[in-house]
Amino acid sequence: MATVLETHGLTKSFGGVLAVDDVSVAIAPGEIVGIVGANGAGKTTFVNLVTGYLKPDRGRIIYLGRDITAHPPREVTGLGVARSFQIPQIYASLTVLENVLIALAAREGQSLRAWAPLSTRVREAEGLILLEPFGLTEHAARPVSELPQGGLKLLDIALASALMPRLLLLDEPTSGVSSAEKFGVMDTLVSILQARGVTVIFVEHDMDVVTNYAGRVLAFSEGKILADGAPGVVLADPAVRKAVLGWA
Amino acid sequence: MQTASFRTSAKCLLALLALAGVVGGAMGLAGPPWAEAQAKPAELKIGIVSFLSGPATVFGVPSKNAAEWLIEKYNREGGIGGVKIRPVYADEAGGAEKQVAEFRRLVLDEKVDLVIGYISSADCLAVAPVAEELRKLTVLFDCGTNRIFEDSKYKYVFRTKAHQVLDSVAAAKYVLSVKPNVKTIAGINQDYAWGRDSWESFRRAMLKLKPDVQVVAELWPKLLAGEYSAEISRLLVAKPDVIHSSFWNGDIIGLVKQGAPRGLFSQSLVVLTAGEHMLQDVGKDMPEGVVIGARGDHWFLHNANDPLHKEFVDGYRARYGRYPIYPSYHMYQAVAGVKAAYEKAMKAAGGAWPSLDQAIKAFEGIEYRVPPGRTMTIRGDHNGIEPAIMGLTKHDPKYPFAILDRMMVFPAAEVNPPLGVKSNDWIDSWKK
Amino acid sequence: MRGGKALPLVAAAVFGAAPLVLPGWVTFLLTLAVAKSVMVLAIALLLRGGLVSFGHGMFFAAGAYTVGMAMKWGGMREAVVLTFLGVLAAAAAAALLGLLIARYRGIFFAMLNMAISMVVYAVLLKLYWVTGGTDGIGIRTPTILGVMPERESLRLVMYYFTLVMTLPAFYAVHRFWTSPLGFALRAVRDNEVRVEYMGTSVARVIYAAYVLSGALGGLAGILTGFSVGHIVPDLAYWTTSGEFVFVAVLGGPASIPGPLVGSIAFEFLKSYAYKYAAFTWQMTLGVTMLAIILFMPGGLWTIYEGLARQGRQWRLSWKRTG
Amino acid sequence: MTVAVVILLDGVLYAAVLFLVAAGLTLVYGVMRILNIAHGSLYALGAYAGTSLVLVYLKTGGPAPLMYLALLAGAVVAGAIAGPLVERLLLRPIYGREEVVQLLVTYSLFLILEDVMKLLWGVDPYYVAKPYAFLGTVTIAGVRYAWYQLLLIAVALATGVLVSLAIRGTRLGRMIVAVTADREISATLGINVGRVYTLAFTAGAILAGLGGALVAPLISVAPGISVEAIVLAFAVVVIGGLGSLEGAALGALIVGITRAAAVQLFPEIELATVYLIMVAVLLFRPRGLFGEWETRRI
Repeated sequence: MATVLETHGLTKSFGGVLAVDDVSVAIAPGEIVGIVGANGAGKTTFVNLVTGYLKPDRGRIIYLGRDITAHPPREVTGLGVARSFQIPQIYASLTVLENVLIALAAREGQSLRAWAPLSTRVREAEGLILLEPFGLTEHAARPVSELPQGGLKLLDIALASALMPRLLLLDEPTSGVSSAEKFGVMDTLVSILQARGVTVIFVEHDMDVVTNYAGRVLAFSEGKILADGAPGVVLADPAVRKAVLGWA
Repeated sequence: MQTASFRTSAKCLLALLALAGVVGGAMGLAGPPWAEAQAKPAELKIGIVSFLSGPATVFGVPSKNAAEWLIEKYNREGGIGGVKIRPVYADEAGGAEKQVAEFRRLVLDEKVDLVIGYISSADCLAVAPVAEELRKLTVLFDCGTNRIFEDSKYKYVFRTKAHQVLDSVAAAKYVLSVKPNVKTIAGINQDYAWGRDSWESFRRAMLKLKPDVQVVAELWPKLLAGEYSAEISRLLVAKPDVIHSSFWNGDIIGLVKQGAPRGLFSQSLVVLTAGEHMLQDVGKDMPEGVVIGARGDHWFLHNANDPLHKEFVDGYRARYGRYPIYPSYHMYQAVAGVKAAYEKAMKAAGGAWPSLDQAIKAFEGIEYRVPPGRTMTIRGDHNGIEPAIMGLTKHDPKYPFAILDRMMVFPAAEVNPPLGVKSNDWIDSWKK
Repeated sequence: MRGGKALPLVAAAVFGAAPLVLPGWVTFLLTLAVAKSVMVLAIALLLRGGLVSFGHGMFFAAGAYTVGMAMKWGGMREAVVLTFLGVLAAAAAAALLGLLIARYRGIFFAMLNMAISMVVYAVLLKLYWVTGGTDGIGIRTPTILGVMPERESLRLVMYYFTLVMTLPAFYAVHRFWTSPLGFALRAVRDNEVRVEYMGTSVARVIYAAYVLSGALGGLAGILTGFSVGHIVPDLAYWTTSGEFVFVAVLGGPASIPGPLVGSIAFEFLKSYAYKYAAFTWQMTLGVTMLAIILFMPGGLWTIYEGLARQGRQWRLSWKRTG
Repeated sequence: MTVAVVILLDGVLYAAVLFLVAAGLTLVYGVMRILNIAHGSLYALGAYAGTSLVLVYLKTGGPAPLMYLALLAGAVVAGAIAGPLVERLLLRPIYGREEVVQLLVTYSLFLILEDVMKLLWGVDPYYVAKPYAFLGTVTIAGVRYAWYQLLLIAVALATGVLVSLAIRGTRLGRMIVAVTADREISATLGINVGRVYTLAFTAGAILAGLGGALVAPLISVAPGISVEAIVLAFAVVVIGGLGSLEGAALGALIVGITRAAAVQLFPEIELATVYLIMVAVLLFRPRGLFGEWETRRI
């Protein structure tokens, strides 16, 4: 079976501490994979390695059959991999809509155009549609700095999804989002992504979110994959519960 | 969103222009700049530009002092044909562009009748075309570049001093008279036009006068470098018979301070073509036996009993606590030249106040008296020629600084190229 | 909102009429200010991308010296051709240096520009038989589209020439700011990581902006050279660049007219400061800049915008009550 | 042979001067991540203060050797006054702001200090040659050198060693290292970050002042020396790697020796040597010889 993403023996250490230790995993198209693990288990490092922000000490990363090990983020993104961040990475001095328009122009490969306007009617319409599922449409014209923390988080995800990736990595997508909004947003997001056939990997602390939306769960502990399987199975594993939640 | 800001921008421009309009209006609507008054004016307003800030203040202030002193003296004596002189002082600092703007301000806003000024060659070269454009009599008093009148012709621009070639040629001749058996020479000059031109003329003159002379080192530290340890080592290694330097300001003092203890001045005969201006600053630290040039015959002890010279030196000293240095003399030559030209023109016009054209005509080829009691000649090319003085430093208990010994005066004709001949061509044409 | 389209026209009319009512030396200062505003625009362009260049004077010098040399050694006199040539040369210089400099941000970007501009300065001094060294090069009066301006109308003609050459620069920058690249540059300032994670190369964005900014700097140098009539290596000295940075901050880098406002204000202030405050002029600049950075990050332009906003509110409340 | 010795000696001499100017700049950057454009002005301030104090002292007619103390005291006092003042008033409000803003603030400071010095000392150059000439000369490889020059080498060496010892060996030094590594964590560990910054900046200012004061007897102190000093110091520091003291020392040596060689062998290129080396180094090592890239945490 063809995979979207494979890692082989992926290893990364910081000052002698192994953050990711010999991780090998294969992810099939359309899968929605949740990654769980305690703080410092290596989840974010894994995402950083896959998207090229960090260079692995050892191991390989294969995306759609192509070796992307140590390719910089820009190239990895260009191949159809997008991500969101634990701390939202957005353009704080611009408006919500402008943030999305920039993402759209980037996806179209028009970022370096210097004469045509960024804001065209077509792009604006598309941008507003994109913001819809995140409940950000009404804030479109507001400067990002006026958004609440949860809004920033959602915008961060919106920016990633605006790139129309084939593989989307979400780093704690619901942290900071109010529990009232959480499930609503995830429902719409996941259904859209599924409809587009996007493969999703998300790091998450909220076990209810993982149970509800992940088709498969990777449990990280001390840089290694402790368990890999259906959410019901993995999250019921006492070893996982101990390592991830701190209690069995 | 963005277009809106571009639109509002226009409003601002409007507001701004309105402001500019008000400011401009308040400054007074100027008439055409070339309008001329023929009736005898209430006063002759002269813009005087020299460095009042920055490193070249060492020249700027002594020249301003000279202008102040001399204009007051003239005004006490009745001005120029009864018209008092009113000076407007301006700072030369800020670069060529600033000087062009400042020149326009002086002419169009302050409405000066003429401008005397400019120590920096770049400023002279920049201002001269503007003087032509605005048809304003402009007297360059101190800048040394030979490019100005050799490369262009000007109607309204004069220079009441000789150009740089004089120092270099006089230095070469003097060196050969005190050290006839010179074999090797070296140069340490600031890496810019003045340094380059000075060295080029000196080297040419030396090679022409004594073809077997060898150049053993040509050093180009940058202007205002201040620190010359490596250059001094190089000169100590090369051991040339003669070292030429056209350094000025802090640089020349740095060279003396660092070179003297290391024996540079006792090892070689050092020629400082602009050295006269710093003798009072360096005081007793100045080594003896160094060749000093004065960029002309400007030395307060030369012809000291001439009444004109004595009056200047004593008056200047009493007022400013120092002896005049060569930029002071240059300023004297400029102010005195203007007075002489206007008086000559008035005489020619039967006592009527001259038009600008008449004044310019009078200026061409004029001869007048200046310290140290000699005749100053402005030739047809609008450039002055001067004699040159060279001497060796020597300490004298009467003065707290070194004075010149074994002084030689080179007549103007010996150290200035003939009218219409370019400096380097002139040197190359020497027979020997 | 209210007759927005008419306003640029009115502004053009006012700028067009200005020299007819202003005294000659004021027109000259205005010419200089307009010419240099393009340089300030170039600095402001980078500032909006979070980059500050303490060496942009080198492009100013590149443009000016290209014109100077083409005149001195190539015997060219046509202003339009010379301008084109100069801008091209400055852009080429920026394109070359950009390869090295676009890798850097912040301090390195600022100081590398400074250091390289000092090399340019040194070279201009050094090659004195070509460049005239510190004596500089005289820029003779050019012909404009083949016509040699008369001495009496020269200043007027140079003013209008400068104005006409400046317009496309401002328009181009306006287009730039609304374009994807312009936004990408602001995005770089906000968050480089996200820019790269959008598949856009930060280095290329900066490179493009740098080349544009270099070309603008060149244009400013050319126009200044024409109006001053003499160019010297000091144009490339880092303190010249610093002055432009000051003006950009003063006018406010975030608006299109800011540089023009700043430049005009600065040029007029400067011409008086030398006379009345020779020893405290730099200090005044420093204190002003500190005040702007700490209390008014938008520059002078914010004052206008604030007033405009207040004006609208007054009008609104007046309408409501009346 | 003579030429080789002279190049080496002149190179080290010049390197000593460069190092004294650059050390403070790199120290302040290393701790505070602020590049102080006004560093050259602090250098000039030290030069003025040192020179004035020596001139005053020489007028009193006290024993000549003590003039060196006056020279140093002038620099230290100038740095110790200007340092905390600048840090508290100007830099404190801008910690954590963009680098560009910090640069602009130190540039403003540069502009202000230029005029402050003009107001205090005027525009006439100051000279004091005595400290240079007083120690006499020594002949090395047939070339006479002033002992003062050799003294400069010793002082530069001592400064480098003392500063790095102070950073490694004292409690304050360790606090500085901690703050350099991570400001937030240091704060939570109970280190008074504000005080460390004040001290580090003051140390930088004193170093700059010392550089100025020690060079002053060789040159004439006049407006304009600060403008040159900052570009030179920056070039040296960039070659070595911003923030690294060893880097500054190595950068100074490379520049010094190359320049001395240029003066002896190809005087035409002397003016551009520093910058050429800098550009060459950066082409191959974009962060300088001892510099490191920083990765932002995301």
